[in-house]
Amino acid sequence: MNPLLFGLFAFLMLAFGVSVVVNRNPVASALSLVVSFLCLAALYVGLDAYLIASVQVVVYAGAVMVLFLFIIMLLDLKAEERRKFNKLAVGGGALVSLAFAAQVIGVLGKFPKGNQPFPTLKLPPDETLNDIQKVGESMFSQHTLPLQIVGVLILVATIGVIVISKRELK
Amino acid sequence: MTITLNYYLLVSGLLFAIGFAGVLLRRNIITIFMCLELMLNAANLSLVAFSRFNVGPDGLPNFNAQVLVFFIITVAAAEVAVGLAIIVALFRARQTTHVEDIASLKF
Amino acid sequence: MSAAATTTPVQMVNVQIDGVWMQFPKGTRVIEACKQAAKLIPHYCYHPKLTSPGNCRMCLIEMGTPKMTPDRKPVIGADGKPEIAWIPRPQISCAQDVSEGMGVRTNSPMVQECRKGVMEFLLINHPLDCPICDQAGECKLQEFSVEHGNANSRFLERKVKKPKSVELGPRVTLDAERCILCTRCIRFMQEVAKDDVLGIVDRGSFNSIACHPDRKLDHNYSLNTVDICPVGALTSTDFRFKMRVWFLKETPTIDVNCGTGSNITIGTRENRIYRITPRDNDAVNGPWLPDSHRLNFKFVADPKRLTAPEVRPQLGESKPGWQQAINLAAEALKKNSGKVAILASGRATNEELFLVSRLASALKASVVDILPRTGEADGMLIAADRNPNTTGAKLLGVATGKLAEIANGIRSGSITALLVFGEDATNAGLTADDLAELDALVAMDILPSATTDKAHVVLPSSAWCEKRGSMINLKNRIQRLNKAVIAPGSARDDWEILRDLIFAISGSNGLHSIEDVFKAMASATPTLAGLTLSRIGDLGVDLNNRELPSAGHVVPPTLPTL
Amino acid sequence: MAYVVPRPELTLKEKAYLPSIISGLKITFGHFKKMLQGKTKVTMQYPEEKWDAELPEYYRGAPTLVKDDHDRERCVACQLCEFICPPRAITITPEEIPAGERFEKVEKRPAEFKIDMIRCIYCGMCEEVCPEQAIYLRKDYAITGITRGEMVHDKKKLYELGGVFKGLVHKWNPEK
Amino acid sequence: MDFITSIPWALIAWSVAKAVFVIFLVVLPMVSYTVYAERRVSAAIQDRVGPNRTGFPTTLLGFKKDMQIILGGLGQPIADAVKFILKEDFTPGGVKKFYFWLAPCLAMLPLVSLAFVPFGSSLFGEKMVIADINVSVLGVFAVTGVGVYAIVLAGWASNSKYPFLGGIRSTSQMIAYELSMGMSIIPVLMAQGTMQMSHIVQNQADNGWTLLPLWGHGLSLQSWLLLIPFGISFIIFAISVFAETNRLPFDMPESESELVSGYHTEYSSMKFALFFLGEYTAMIVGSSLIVVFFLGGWHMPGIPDGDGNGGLAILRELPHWILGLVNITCFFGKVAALLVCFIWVRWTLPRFRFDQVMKLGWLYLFEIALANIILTAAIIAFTSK
Repeated sequence: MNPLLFGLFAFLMLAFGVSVVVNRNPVASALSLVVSFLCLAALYVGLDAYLIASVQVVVYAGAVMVLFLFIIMLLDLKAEERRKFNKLAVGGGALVSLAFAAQVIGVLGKFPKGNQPFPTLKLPPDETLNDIQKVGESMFSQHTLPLQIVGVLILVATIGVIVISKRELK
Repeated sequence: MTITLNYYLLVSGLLFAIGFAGVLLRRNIITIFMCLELMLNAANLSLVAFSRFNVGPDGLPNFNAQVLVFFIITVAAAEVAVGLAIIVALFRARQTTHVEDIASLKF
Repeated sequence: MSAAATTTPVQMVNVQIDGVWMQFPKGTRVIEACKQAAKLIPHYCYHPKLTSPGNCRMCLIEMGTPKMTPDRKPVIGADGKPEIAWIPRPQISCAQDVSEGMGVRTNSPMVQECRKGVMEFLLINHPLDCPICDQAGECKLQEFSVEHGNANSRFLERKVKKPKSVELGPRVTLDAERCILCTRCIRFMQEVAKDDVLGIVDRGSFNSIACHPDRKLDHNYSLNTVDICPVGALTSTDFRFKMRVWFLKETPTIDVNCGTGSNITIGTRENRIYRITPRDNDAVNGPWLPDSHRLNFKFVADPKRLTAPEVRPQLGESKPGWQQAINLAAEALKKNSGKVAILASGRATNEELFLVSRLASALKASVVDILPRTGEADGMLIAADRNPNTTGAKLLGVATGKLAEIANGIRSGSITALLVFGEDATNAGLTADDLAELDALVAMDILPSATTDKAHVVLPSSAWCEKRGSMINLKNRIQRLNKAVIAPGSARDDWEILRDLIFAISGSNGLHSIEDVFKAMASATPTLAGLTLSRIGDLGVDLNNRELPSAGHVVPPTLPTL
Repeated sequence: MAYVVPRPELTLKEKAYLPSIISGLKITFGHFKKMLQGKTKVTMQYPEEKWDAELPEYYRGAPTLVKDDHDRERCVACQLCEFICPPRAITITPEEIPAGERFEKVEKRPAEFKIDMIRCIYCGMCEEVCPEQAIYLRKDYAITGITRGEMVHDKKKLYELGGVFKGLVHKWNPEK
Repeated sequence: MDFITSIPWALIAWSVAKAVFVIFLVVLPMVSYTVYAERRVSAAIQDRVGPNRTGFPTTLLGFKKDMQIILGGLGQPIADAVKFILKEDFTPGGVKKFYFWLAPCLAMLPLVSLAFVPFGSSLFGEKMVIADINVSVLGVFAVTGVGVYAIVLAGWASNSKYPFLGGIRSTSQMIAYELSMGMSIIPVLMAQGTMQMSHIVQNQADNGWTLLPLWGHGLSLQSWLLLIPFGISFIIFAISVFAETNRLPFDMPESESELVSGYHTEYSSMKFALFFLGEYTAMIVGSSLIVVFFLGGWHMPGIPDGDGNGGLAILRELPHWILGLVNITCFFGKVAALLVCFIWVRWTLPRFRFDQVMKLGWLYLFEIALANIILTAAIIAFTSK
């Protein structure tokens, strides 16, 4: 991936990620998250994962975040903006996160494989990478059982949501 | 200057740290939930990066990692649906989405 | 109520009105009795404050006396009440007193027939110029014609032409065609104004109201004839053709031209005053009002009115906002604390004077007084004291009689700052040079004067009809002023200006509305204890023999001192 | 009294909804086709074609003031129209006719008479209420202007639009 | 600085040029003339005339009459645009300003999804699609899915009851119908075996349209059996497109009579125009998708593509750029025909009630689409060797 584009999208993604955390207004948080996810999708494209990028946008930006926004608006959270941050929690949380980031950097410094440049792909001439087909093949042959389990999980989740959101639990 | 795997892992780690920080210091359930999503996506980014940098003998990326990402996204979507339903139910009962206001186990 | 009601114990008589037996004091006129029984009888010539000539015939009723047995005993009917022998012809109710066992029918077929006939006669020569008549809308002829008259005229002959637009006097115009010859105006001039200039001339169909030759209707109460004229025959030259009465918004308030405090109604439309009419209050002015007071409202709409605060250049700020002007004034006054004199006005309301006294104590003012204003009393409604609120000023300790000390103080240098409130200081023995000597001169007024010309800070305030408040008249009656129009430009209510001045000088005082000021004043002044602005009511409260608040009455808590 | 409208029993065809959609589409297409073929023609091409000649007697256009056969303003500024006007479009400033003028006997006339045509709703109540038969709704309907000020008709404009209206108002006849 | 030089500037420039060409010379005029067509067609359906006299404003230069251009009224969209730009653009007090401005910008987002749509075969050897990627179908859905933010934000940022209700309704409606839309297209993708739109169109050109399998491999039992699920897919997809574009009978978010035109109540001037244009852009995108998936894209039986393949032998002799242009014309001709159908339906049907809309989406279309996938799978499994 081009370093310029990588830098741009990585920076935007992290910046909007920070904005998710620091924004008091939940709607602003949610929209920042959407932008962050879109940048993430761009990074996926840079990694030649077109399918994952599309699914990221369709599922996260198109469905999950709309759902978030929908709920935030429905609940009408006005009190949140007036709340004061707990200074101790802020300090502690920031400290733990910084420690974690430092650790990541430290570990990565000792990870020799991490310094390899982009490996080139060997593709037949006149053909682009058909990742959909490959992912599909992998999913439906090697990972059939997990796929089934995920299917059942979604069914359970659907039923669960319907039960939870019924007004009176009987 | 070339982009190596470490760059991706670093960005992924930072994104995770940001999400983690959000979970620790925000008190609004919905924001916490969003930060969780952020963390999941950080993991996804590492996975996709690993996939791309692990080119197999056939000259193609290792798609197993991408399948895993696919599963993660699916599970995350299901989790969001259930989680938001719970939040709505909670809000109906308590009129708040603030974790500090929800201290009792049973209501 | 009849006038004799209060003195001797009155004898009550039983009267049957439209089948209902009621009791009235002896001497009550039948028309008044019916009015008290909520049976309004149409009338033109009758006026409760004038004699009854009985010439309009509109108040005809059917009347009866007790039926008598041959031995002069009343016949008692089946219901235990005396039976009534009805007189076969109608009687006028205005010239008839009630008597024992009398019966009255105010709405019988005969009465209705009579009224219809009378209306038809009255309208024979009446022109159909309601569209231009100023009385239209409050015209008794219109009203009763609708209620009792015919829809169509049967009169085919030519109407009698009489003089129109006759100048009876400087303020009254006559339209003889519209006159129904009720003679209310003649009787008013004879009996109330005691200036017998009006009369009826010519005969028959041609008789009409006229002035005595060589005389004019120029009495100072002449406009009251316009008020009592039931039709549009007499009209006010000042108000003539200016505005239709149904557009006027009526605000009940009081007159401020003299200490009497006559009750008036101000007619306004779109923030402009069109006329002032008396408002009935037997304890003050009855239904009358002198012309000089009635027409003294033109200055309110004067184009020279002060509309924005001004500051003399040496204090900076050529076009200050209110806050700046007040701050500058407060600063200038504070600098001269202890050497301040306040010239207040007897035209100010109690609330304003109360705030003036507070301001005086905040500034440690050495002299506070009002400017006395005297004229000639006319023996009727105009008092010699032309300040409407001298009593209030005395009550609140603002009128001290130390006016002369101001001029002396300035000349001797013991007074270096002067606050002039609604007056021209040059009328108080001060010269323009004296004013120029002052360190600080703050003037509040509505029109420019010699004082505002010299003042360092000019604060435009509101005229009497632009504000609310209370005043106490010479008979010790507290009455309310109401707001009829809005002050021009950015001029503000006087009490607000004073409140802000006090605020700028000595900090918050918790006064947010005129009601708050009245409350604070009432709790600081025993005479006013228990009163509020709304309890004063439209007719005022007599402070002489007022029922003091009962034991359970909660006195409003005293506000923190300023 | 409450009356419950019974819901009609739907046949399967109606429940399926699509056949009804198709029949609806057929109807609209029929209109579309006829219009294209020029078979329907109800629209009037306004500035070229006008309806002026066929305006009914009772048409209510712009309100105007009229003069009588002696060139006298009929309006006496009674302000009844100002009072009745529902959108308060009328503003009248009355004045006394000075002595010595031809119609001095009438005594009163409007010094200014303004109708704000932006406000006017052409209800005709002013015409109905006028005791002097001075205000009439005429057949002008294209009242246009570029500024708001232009849309306020003053006395001059109102008389220009209204013109002379013959017929006697009895009151001002000196013989009667 | 190798990473700057490594950027394929030429490719970017060329893509931008294509995008600009498509957006400004094709789509935007198409959008504005769709609005015009809507007005004329609706007028004709209601026995009226519609805008028929906007011409060159010669009256401004002092002439008696405006000059009519060919068919009177064709200048209407231009006049509308001028009017929208010149109108006062006010922002009501109390709105959340940033989002209030952001929303109309997002409303034009559907335009982006046109980048994935192949609108012609090839012209001068250049493929007539801006971004020919292997997941272009998913890409289109991704972009249209993000389009809902415009309405949600507009409704929320207006800080007013009715726009908010409109926004909420729209969100739920769009989520509901996006599902059935995506599900309904799966049978077509299953049969075509690709997610790349240009391939889907090429397949149809070679083997018969999805709904018209009359040549190539299309003349097989499988294709004919598959017509059943494809027909169902087509109907569901078309209905979902109506719902996604908020067109009648599904214009819940607007509902003039109940919600005072819903989410854009507080908008005026150009900001309002963007919503308006966004709706028509979405319509064009929807029609393009129907054309690509079901009606053979740019292909017309008998006409060769831009490289001179297929079609009638005589026509292959023509210069290839003419063929390329004809292909583009065919595509937009089909889209235009569908747009007229959109308009036609709008002026025929009354609006659904909101509960009916949701019921139709969740209870019928979604389930039928799911069953349809299984049916397709069964047909493919049992008929292929």
